[in-house]
Amino acid sequence: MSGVSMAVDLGGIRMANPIGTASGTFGCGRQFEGFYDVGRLGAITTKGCSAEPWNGNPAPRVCEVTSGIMNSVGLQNPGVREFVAHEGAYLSGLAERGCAVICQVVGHSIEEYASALELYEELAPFAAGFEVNISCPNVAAGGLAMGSTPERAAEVMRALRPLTRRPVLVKMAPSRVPETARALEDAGADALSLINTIPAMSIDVRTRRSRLSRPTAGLSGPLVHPIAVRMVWEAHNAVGIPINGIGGVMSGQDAAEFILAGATTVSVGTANLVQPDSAPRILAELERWAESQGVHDINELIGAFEC
Amino acid sequence: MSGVSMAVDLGGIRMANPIGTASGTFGCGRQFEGFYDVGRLGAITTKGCSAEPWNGNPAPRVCEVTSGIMNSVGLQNPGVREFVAHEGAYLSGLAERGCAVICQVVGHSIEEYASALELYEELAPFAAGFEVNISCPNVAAGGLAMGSTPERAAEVMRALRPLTRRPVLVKMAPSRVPETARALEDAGADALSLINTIPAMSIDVRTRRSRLSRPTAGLSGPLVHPIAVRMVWEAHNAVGIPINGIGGVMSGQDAAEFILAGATTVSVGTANLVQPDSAPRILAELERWAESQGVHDINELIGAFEC
Amino acid sequence: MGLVVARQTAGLHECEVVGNGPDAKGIFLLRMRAEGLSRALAPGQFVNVAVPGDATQILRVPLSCSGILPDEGLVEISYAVVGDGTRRLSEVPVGTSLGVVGPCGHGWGPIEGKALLVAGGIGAAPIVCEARRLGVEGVPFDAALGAQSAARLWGEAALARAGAGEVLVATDDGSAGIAGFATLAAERLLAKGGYSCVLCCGPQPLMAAVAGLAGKAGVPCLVSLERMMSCGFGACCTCNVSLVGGRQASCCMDGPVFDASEVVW
Amino acid sequence: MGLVVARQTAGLHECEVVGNGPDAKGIFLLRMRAEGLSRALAPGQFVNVAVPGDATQILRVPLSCSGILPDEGLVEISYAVVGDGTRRLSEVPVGTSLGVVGPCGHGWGPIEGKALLVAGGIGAAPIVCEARRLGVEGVPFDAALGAQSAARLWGEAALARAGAGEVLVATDDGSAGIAGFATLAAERLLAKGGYSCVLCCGPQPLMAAVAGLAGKAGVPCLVSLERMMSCGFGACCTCNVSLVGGRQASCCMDGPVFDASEVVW
Ligand SMILES: Cc1cc2nc3c(=O)[nH]c(=O)nc-3n(C[C@H](O)[C@H](O)[C@H](O)COP(=O)(O)OP(=O)(O)OC[C@H]3O[C@@H](n4cnc5c(N)ncnc54)[C@H](O)[C@@H]3O)c2cc1C
Ligand SMILES: Cc1cc2nc3c(=O)[nH]c(=O)nc-3n(C[C@H](O)[C@H](O)[C@H](O)COP(=O)(O)OP(=O)(O)OC[C@H]3O[C@@H](n4cnc5c(N)ncnc54)[C@H](O)[C@@H]3O)c2cc1C
Ligand SMILES: Cc1cc2nc3c(=O)[nH]c(=O)nc-3n(C[C@H](O)[C@H](O)[C@H](O)COP(=O)(O)O)c2cc1C
Ligand SMILES: Cc1cc2nc3c(=O)[nH]c(=O)nc-3n(C[C@H](O)[C@H](O)[C@H](O)COP(=O)(O)O)c2cc1C
Ligand code: FES
Ligand code: FES
Repeated sequence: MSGVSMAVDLGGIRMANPIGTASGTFGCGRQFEGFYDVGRLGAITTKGCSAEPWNGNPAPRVCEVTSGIMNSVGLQNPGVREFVAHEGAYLSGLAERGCAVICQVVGHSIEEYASALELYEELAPFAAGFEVNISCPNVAAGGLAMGSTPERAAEVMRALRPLTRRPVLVKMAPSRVPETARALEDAGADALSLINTIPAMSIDVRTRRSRLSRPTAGLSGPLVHPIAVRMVWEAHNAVGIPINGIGGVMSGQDAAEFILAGATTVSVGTANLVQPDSAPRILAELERWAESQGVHDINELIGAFEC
Repeated sequence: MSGVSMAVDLGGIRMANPIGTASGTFGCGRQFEGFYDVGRLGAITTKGCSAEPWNGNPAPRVCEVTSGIMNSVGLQNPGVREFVAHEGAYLSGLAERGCAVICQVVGHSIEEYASALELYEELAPFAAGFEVNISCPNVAAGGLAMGSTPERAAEVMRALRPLTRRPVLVKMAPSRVPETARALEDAGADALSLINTIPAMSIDVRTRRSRLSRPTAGLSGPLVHPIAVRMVWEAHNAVGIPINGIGGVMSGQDAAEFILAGATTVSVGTANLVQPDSAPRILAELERWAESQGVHDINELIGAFEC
Repeated sequence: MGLVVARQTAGLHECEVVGNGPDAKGIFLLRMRAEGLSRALAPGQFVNVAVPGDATQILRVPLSCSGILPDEGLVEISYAVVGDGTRRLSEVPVGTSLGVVGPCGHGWGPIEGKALLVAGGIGAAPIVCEARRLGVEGVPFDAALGAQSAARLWGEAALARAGAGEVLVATDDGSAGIAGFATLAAERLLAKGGYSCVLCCGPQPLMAAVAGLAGKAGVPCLVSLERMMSCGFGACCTCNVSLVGGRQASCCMDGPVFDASEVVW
Repeated sequence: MGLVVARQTAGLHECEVVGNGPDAKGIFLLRMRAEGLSRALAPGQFVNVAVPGDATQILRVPLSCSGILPDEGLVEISYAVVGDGTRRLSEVPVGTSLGVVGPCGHGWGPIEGKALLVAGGIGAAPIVCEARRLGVEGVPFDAALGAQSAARLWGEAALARAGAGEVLVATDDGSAGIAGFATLAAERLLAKGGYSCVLCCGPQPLMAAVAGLAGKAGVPCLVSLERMMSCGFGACCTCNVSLVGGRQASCCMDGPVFDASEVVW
């Protein structure tokens, strides 16, 4: 038993510890029960779901680059209704086991986001809160991401704010962080998750074509970590709401960097795919680090980076 | 002897081949003569110089991260006058040997940029062109980078345009690429170099301090490559002026990706430091790739990415 | 015939390499001590292997089992060296402990009547594995086996030993068997008739062609598909297979074995 | 005394490891076959070594030479295992070919009169190298040598063999020699007088303290500084040393040996 209190509060979502999992890299959680007791995690974030099903992009959807991967899943999902029908029972049980369930919503327009959130609000009593992924292509703006400017990001948040009293997180794209963070705080976000994958490109120089089915795709894994830490620190300096740090967390030390930079919680993403038992190992390593820092409560370490 | 014509034109700078070296990673070139004949390269870009000497940041200035390095040199330089006094003779000789010499200018204000460029214009007949590094902290704007918005970037370029008739490149920061590229083209840039290092952060979780002398520093090396390729492609789609692709080039294949994505030339950076003979090897590999693609002229491959 | 095989939940296993060497030109046989896995795996299932040697490459390599030997606690994998991951795997010395995720996906499922097995190249791995089961269970089968050349041909002896009625070999260059693709061999055998199902694994064009032939012949066809994968156990949606009717399946969980008539080729 | 040593241009060398093993607690001795380098290196110069085993770590490890044996074509490096790079180096087997950049920087330069050598921990590596040259050239010297403990003490025998008049050892825990830092040993020797210069290498606080002592005693002092480095040959400005008067020097080209009175401590 560790002497450090690990419980944290992510904008109203109470978590037994700071370690969660990143949307899209953890199925609905069930897939990991063969590796460890998922109930030990602080939170899981479900894959992005829209009101209606999305097909996502054609194969191939993943390729390897130096110390990372690129994916172009394209937010394939069965829609909120079907997702809850299939996974609701498991997720309710998980919530009862003490792991906060955060449901992510996606949409191509403000209306689509709103429909998804309303469906969840109605169908998902197990959800401790919601995460709004603003990296979806905006159909009205010719495919530019919904969150590509601070203004547009805030617009989405403002429209969703009245639809639920549960905490709403916004999952930010890795660009224009301080301005966007401030705009989202003003628009009523309870917390910020960052970063989403970084747009990137990998070309097969023999065929002159993308190694994936689309020209660009999202970069994740250990290589994004130093960029993500900087962005979490920028967001922490820009806003007062809590931050969920995401990006390239492979070890407890990586998680500790996020916490020092100002994150209240940390989500593990790609690490789940390459080493399925990563999240509980990272939690144990984080706890040991907190102990070695001589604190009684992990909250004392949030933002404790010394410049 | 290769059958492929490798000569390219970077906005008026004629180069015998597309491979150059990135500012700050190649000294003034002289340091590499013990490894190979620097005259074989298409171009070198000298380290950023200001009108007056800059001290740069305190040590430590470099640390290692997964598949990359972070540096906070802080544009230490002896000033244009002293630099030319010491290295002018070598650089004149290098230019005569057929390698284009591109001199980079830095400044904390438009006035400082202008002074540096004017000094070079006067003192450096060997310069085939100039590169303006807009990633310097802007003293008037509280330390934000001079190129942090498209407007500010264009302002710098517009002020410098009348000061020289030689080609002027702008070295772009890795953010808001399409808008900034368009603004710079409109402001009269002859070509764009991208990307500069990506701001990042690495924390020693034992001491809770930055692993460098400043909280954030610039990320470079193989890990940035997929991000840089995407940005070069974005710039290529946004403007008509040529592009010099930079970021994580370790092999001829990496260079080929840039060329397919729309770069006319490619600069090798961090690879020079970790393996000093990288640039000529990369050139040879690029040439072999061009051959294998069955073209007669490398220019046929610029932007030949097929989506 | 059908795909309703009870799914084992994938787990993490540390498996000791007890053999790893060339078995045909460009094809290696890996043998691992894997007590638990060897009892859990079914033919057609695969494992996702962390290959050491290059920390910059973080994805695992998905590989079908070609041999399952629960009595000896061994699992066999036959793999072609095609890129960096499989090259590194080919250099792993005996005694190394490999981190393996599995069992992944579901297998071929129960087969009744007489089966036609069709394999191209290293696609023979899960086909040979299934042939051994059919042999043990006394299900009759023939096999069509293709390869680029005689040197690269893998699986012929194993299929015969497993009890194949007939093994018709085709090589692209004619250096063994008939000259042509495995499709040609499959076509000839199918023409004889009498098959209740076709099981096929190999390059995508081969599988698409065989699916077409089987469809025309009115014989149900199962194919074992390949996709670029990350997790291998249903967590990431990177391995999608488009099914007719617009549904997206995951290759790693809903496959890798699919009813060929449901796949959008 | 002075720093005007003609600079060799650094080159790339492939050096075969002919020995690599522990030499004291936490300290290893690496011996490399390096014909060209062994003829080019001077005491105080260093090499920048690419250590295999983890492709995610791209920087080389800068290491001074502790022994230069041009007749045998060998270069010796004594290194402390402090982090991942040096740990990986300690696992490199004999027969490995290492990519080495060197010679880097300039050495201690010509020494006249009687020298006092002061070393702490693995800082003894370039000091021992210099002691051997002084011995061969017949320049008299004493040495003050510090370490955490007797087990970690490295260089005492080599200094004596090289011809030191006196070697005064200090250990933090008193398990060998006098109890205390190397500074204490240096202070005692300096008090005897008669030195024309002090050469020092070790942790930065030791070097700063010894520089102070030498300054007070009016004896010129050379220090071999360490910095985080990338290239090692003057191309990147990541290894800066602040000099009095505001000038920035590069540790790898203008050093690693500096006149202590010019350094901002
Ligand atoms: C379910 C499944 C079972 C498989 N079973 C076997 C087997 O038993 N024996 C065998 O030799 N191979 C098998 N494969 C294919 C094997 O996974 C790939 O050959 C391997 O991943 C290539 O890795 P690499 O690093 O060597 O090559 P890379 O350099 O990554 O790629 C080389 C080539 O292989 C393709 N490739 C890479 N990864 C995959 C992948 N995950 N799926 C399909 N193609 C890929 C690439 O597109 C490229 O054309 C299987 C694949 C899947 C999905
Ligand atoms: C000119 C020069 C000569 C050197 N000669 C020797 C020698 O002969 N024997 C020897 O044992 N060591 C020597 N060092 C120090 C040696 O380079 C470092 O111990 C080594 O780089 C640590 O690498 P690592 O990956 O094992 O440790 P890391 O995990 O990278 O770091 C461990 C510790 O070493 C420090 N460190 C890392 N790199 C350097 C560096 N380049 N310079 C200084 N400190 C560093 C870190 O700050 C940290 O405190 C020398 C350094 C320089 C600059
Ligand atoms: C295969 C895959 C699918 C993803 N799907 C989603 C998603 O549905 N919604 C989302 O917000 N982020 C998604 N992400 C991004 C991750 O949640 C995370 O933000 C990103 O991968 C960075 O973290 P990492 O480096 O730890 O993976 C996905 C990432 C991967 C690798
Ligand atoms: C040590 C170091 C110093 C650098 N100094 C400069 C500089 O003076 N001016 C500049 O525009 N870029 C500078 N850069 C950035 C490089 O020119 C290049 O844009 C960047 O490193 C990305 O390329 P790479 O990944 O190939 O290194 C520096 C990079 C490094 C690593
Ligand atoms: S590979 Fe992750 S879902 Fe199939
Ligand atoms: S390490 Fe590059 S200049 Fe010294």
